[in-house]
Amino acid sequence: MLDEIKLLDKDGMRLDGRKLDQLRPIRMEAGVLDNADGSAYIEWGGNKVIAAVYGPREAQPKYLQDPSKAIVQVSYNMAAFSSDERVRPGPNRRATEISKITAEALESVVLTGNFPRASIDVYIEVLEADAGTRCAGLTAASIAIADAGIPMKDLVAACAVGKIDGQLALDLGKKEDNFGQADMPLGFVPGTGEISLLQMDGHMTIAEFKAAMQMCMAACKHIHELQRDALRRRYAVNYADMSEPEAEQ
Amino acid sequence: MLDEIKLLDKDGMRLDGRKLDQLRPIRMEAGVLDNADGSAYIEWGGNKVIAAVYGPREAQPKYLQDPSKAIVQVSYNMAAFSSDERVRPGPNRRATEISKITAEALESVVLTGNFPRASIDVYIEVLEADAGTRCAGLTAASIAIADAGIPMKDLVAACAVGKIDGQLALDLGKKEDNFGQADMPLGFVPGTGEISLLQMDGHMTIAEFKAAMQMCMAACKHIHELQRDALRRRYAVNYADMSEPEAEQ
Amino acid sequence: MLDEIKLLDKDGMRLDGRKLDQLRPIRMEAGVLDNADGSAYIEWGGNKVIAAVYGPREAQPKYLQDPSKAIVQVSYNMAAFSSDERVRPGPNRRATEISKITAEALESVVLTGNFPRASIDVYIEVLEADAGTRCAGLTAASIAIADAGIPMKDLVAACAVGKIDGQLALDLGKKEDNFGQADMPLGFVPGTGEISLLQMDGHMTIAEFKAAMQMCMAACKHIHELQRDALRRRYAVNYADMSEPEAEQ
Amino acid sequence: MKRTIVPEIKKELIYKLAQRGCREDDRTLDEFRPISFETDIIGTAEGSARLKLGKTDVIVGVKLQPGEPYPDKPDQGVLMTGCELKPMAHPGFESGAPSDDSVEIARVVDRGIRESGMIDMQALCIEPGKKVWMVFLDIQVINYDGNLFDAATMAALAAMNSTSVPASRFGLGEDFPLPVNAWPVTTTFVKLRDVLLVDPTFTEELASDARFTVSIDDNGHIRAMQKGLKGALIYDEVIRALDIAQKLSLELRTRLQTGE
Amino acid sequence: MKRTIVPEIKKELIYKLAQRGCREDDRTLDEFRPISFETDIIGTAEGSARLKLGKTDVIVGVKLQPGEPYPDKPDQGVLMTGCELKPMAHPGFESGAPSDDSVEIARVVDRGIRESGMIDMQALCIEPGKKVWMVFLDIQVINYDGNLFDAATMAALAAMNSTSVPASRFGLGEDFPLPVNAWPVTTTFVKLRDVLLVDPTFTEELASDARFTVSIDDNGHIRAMQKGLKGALIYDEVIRALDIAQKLSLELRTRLQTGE
Amino acid sequence: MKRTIVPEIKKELIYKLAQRGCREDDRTLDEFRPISFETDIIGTAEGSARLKLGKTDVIVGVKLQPGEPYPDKPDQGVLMTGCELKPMAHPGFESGAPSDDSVEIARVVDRGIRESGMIDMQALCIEPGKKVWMVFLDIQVINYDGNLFDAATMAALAAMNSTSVPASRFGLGEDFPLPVNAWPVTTTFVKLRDVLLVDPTFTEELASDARFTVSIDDNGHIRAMQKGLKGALIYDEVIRALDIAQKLSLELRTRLQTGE
Repeated sequence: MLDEIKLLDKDGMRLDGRKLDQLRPIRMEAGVLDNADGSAYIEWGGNKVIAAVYGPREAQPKYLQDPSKAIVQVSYNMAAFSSDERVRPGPNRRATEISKITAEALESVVLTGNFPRASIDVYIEVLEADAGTRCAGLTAASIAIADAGIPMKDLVAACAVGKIDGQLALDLGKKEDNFGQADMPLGFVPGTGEISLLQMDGHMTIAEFKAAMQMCMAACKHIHELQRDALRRRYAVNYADMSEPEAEQ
Repeated sequence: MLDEIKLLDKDGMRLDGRKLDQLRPIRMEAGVLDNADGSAYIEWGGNKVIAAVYGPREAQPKYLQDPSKAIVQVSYNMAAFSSDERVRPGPNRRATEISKITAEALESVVLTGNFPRASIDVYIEVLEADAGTRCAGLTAASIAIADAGIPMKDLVAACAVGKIDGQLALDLGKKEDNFGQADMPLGFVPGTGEISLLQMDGHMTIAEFKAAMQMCMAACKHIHELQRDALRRRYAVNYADMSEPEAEQ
Repeated sequence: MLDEIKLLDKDGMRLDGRKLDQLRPIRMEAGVLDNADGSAYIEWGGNKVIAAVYGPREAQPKYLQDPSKAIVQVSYNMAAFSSDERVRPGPNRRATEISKITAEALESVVLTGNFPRASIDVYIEVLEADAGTRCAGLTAASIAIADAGIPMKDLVAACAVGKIDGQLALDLGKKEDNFGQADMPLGFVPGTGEISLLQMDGHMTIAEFKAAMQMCMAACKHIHELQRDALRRRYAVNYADMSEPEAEQ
Repeated sequence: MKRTIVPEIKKELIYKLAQRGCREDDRTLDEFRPISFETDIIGTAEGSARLKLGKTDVIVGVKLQPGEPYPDKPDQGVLMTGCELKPMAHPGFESGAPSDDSVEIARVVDRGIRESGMIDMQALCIEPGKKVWMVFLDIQVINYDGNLFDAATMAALAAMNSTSVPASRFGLGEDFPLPVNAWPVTTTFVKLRDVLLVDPTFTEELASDARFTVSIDDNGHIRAMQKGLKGALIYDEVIRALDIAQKLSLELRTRLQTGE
Repeated sequence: MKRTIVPEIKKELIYKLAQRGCREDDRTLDEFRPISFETDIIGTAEGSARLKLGKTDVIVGVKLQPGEPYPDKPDQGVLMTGCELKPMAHPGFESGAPSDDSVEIARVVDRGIRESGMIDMQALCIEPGKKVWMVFLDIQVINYDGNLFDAATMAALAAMNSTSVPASRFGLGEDFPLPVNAWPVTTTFVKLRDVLLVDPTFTEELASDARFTVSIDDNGHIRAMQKGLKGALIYDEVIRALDIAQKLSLELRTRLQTGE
Repeated sequence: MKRTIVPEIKKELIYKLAQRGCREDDRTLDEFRPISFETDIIGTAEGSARLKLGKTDVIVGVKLQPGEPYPDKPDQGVLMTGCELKPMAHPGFESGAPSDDSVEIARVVDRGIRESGMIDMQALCIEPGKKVWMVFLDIQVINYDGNLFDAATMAALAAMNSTSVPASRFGLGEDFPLPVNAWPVTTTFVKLRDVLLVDPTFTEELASDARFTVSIDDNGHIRAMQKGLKGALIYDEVIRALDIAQKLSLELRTRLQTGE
């Protein structure tokens, strides 16, 4: 990672005018697709991600079935047009890894024991990518699972923290990710204090790591609020939908 | 499509000396392969196509089985040496589409209800290609299914009509296809008046379309005669084969 | 094959100082892997090959099962770093052929009738290649099957004989293989006199072939001795392991 | 897609309704579902659109980059159309390689665009025989409720029309709008026994015997056709469909062009 | 291919016949089935042949185009041999990627041609280290009744011998015949317990323990060998087979060269 | 890999032992299994190592060849890390395309090396923007008994450190040692309910809820982390793990560097 590009101005402000501990604008919506059992859409800075959930349904092929609980399968995919360079359709190693760790992160909160032999299938489609898609995807998938009515201990909220020009900074943008010194995506479960996803690459001292975690866990708590809001709005809308006809009677 | 190349001479004759409503020479033969349940070979202008049918046999894998009727599966393939440029072995999008529409065209005439859970597997191999292979393939496949003794409402006969130098022309050759203004393959069932395959690309007015259809349906009736001749010859030969030894007794 | 490079000096000695009927140094070891049911490692000139055997175990998928006997499945693979040019991972036509003929060679000695519906799975990994890997692989696989305790008529020993500068020569090295006039790998079963693998390419008269076979069968007998030694050492070591604690009691 | 069974009684119901000129969602036989679309929704794409046709929901993105022309068309840009029917969009869609359904859709949409001369391909030549613009049109279905042919075509038109050729990014002069010459609109019919319906829902597709798609250009001429499914059509039905398509295409084109 | 079961009683019958020097189709043990072939049957190929060996029916097409040589053979053309055992040819053949059977056939045919120096590969060099002729030899089996090794090799020889190098099409001078120097003919045996048969039918192959193919050149020398199947041979059997192959190859070569 | 079932009673046993600070193989919770390794074992590789961590047995080979740099890093060599979990190594591993387990291992090993600046990638530039050294690091697991992350990383370090850049073979001057600047060592933990263990065996992995890998550089700083498996960690556990990893990494690095 190169340090030659200045990512902070003399007042410590970032390229896009954010403070070090400030998130990019985030907008979430639950229940955006008709066929899926649950779904969510998230816009997070320049990221646009949609998540759909089908299930619990019988796991196929049968050898995948676990007689004691449901499995969670995630397919993370970048749309062909989601990046400056066109993305060739089909799986690649990056997507395979993200799908795997996202599934593991979700499996830690879903009450899989309720659904033996079932599969909960999560599809994450990145429509536009601008650094942080795995966190956006996990955050949206979490909402989509709740939207599908699948019982969970709590929602997973995800966010990354990184290091730019030697300073810890929340929620890196694309340039910050390319030219910064570290990036650390975190999946956090505020209700239980659990870390369900954690990766890091770059360079951090232990002290920096501790500070980064505090910054990131606080941000996840905020994101968690946004997730709950999205579900509340979804529920409220449905409630309105249902009640109006009744009012007319 | 470019119009710069003249495809009609001043007398309205085509590059290969044909009139506008004239077919290329066609030769068909039924029962050309030993192992297949039915087979046919067709030479049509520069096209050489062989079709083989296996079935009705149990559809495999089982999830393909339809409890109410047989399925028809078609695999259309161009041999590596069938074109000026060597064709790379393996499926491609063009072959996938032709296989699909050919299967659908055949399924409209085969009495699939007679064979629940079965599959009728049709293999079309283009040995030499010279425009019009999908029509040649469908025409041959139709004979091969009949040769296999599989009951059908009627044979499908196929032919294309196109537009060259602004005129409707039957059964385009390779240059006419490349430099003409439209191509429209038709699969027609003379016995029922049904259209079982229809595609078009290029440019036609509605009036032209009507005229094109008349020209092409008439040609299909002729091709249908050739198909029946091929089956009659096949049957006659077998009959002769069987009867001669008897005569010797 | 080019003859321009001299492969024999004026005293009839080969590039690496060997005589025409001399093998490269060979070292074999049985039981080198912990998980596999049987395994063997062989160094043969510059070749380093490891073989592992799992089975007899239920053949999967089920349609592979033979109700009358076990099947032998071989997967021969060159490691990415086993050659001067990096080898791209994944199957290729050469590996497919070698896997097939090696499986057939082994199947001729294994008492497959003892294990209906089972599979004996052999994995041959070439870690370093220097001409003759298929013979090294078959020789090692043979030991590994014996190490797995699977009953065999006898061990298959394998070796190649070739022709360099017009002379028959045993066990060609890489340069000899590239610039010689023939190469003939042989899989031989000394106990029964059976030939279980035989290939040849290049040029040999019938008389040369006969001489080549004699030379090669003699070498295989020697290799067979080395195989038995490797198994004896393996057995002895285990025996020592077991007996020593007893001695202490 | 996976075999989906529609009970015979449901098929019968849809047919009985159609015989009387009615449909489950109260449309007439010749009526499209509500259409809404937005363009320029994907910042990383040179052009994009999201289009809803009833509950069918399609996103199309257009990417351009310089590349080599085909040897037989050295002075023309290259159009590559892809379609993915991902399991997100419908429980019947499966993961993995493109299905033959998705191949057919991509190829029919592609033909409609290509054969109508919608895009001025010669204006996409950078250096004859060496370098031309490659246009990647990718169709992403996010919710499927029938009639992808028309939904994908309309979304593709809207996306193409919003596309800017990124010349400056590649040091090839100033950006310019993708040269759109024509608006080839498709209309898709399904046939239930002897009745034709336009713009079928998923359930109507399952209940139908044959499908017929026609692409009509700005002059009311035919640019592409595709018959599908296991049943057959008769000549009169095709003529009737062309007639209806000519009328509907006018209306659809206007809506796409005016964005309403 | 899919496992095909031959009843033990059938195997026993074939063996019993063979012990007495007889076969189901009345051939002797050392006799090939009738061979017929035609060349120049595919207009789009630079060379082609269709050959029938009994009911085994094989088409071989040869295509040539300029390409890059292998780095270690900068002055030689490149031969690429492919074989497809398509489900058309036999109910046991499956769709999809080439099976290991088809790989083995392609490689054995290729070795026979390559190792015999049949084609003068140096005459296929256009510009050393840069451009040579790539020869694509594609074997298409359309009906399978055993002994593809020999049928495919003979069809390949006939096709190669009818091949014209399409130099003028690529602006590389005048077309010229593919330089054929030698006629390496293979003979394939199967072993049933202690009996050897040449040119096995499909049923004989299924009943057999081992297979042995040898390629013999114009001088009666060995150019390639391949042992196959799960049984073994003994030395004397190989010697006997070589002896028979030497005789038969003379006859087969003459038939191929004279076209009779 | 295939689903492997560990009986609940076995899991319970491992946990009960761990609660008391014990393990089945008599290690403490913070103790690695015996490590042994050899380098320069593969003559055809530019660098190689075989490393045993208990019964886990890994071979790493390094190949170099000139190639094109990435456009966004025109003056840097390229590192490509592959990992194959072949059925040879464990009955649960399957043939075919790399599993998601093997992809994760390759990517985590790659990140540890890449992010630590272990290799001086700029020293692997031959001609900026045109030609750089491509480093292919291939991990071959031959026996699997848990903790491939650490075993593969250590084997990779040993192999890289023994690597000679084959410049002379490609006419690019004299060979030189691969420039190794740092030794990023990973330590992997698994969590069983509330207990952390380092360097898990296969059985311990199966009994565990979560996995955590951290790469520590020569200065005791974090270079990469990866949480895995279906359970979660809490903050205090991560801090505790980092603490232990800092200590263990010192020891592991010394053993790798001194070869003891």
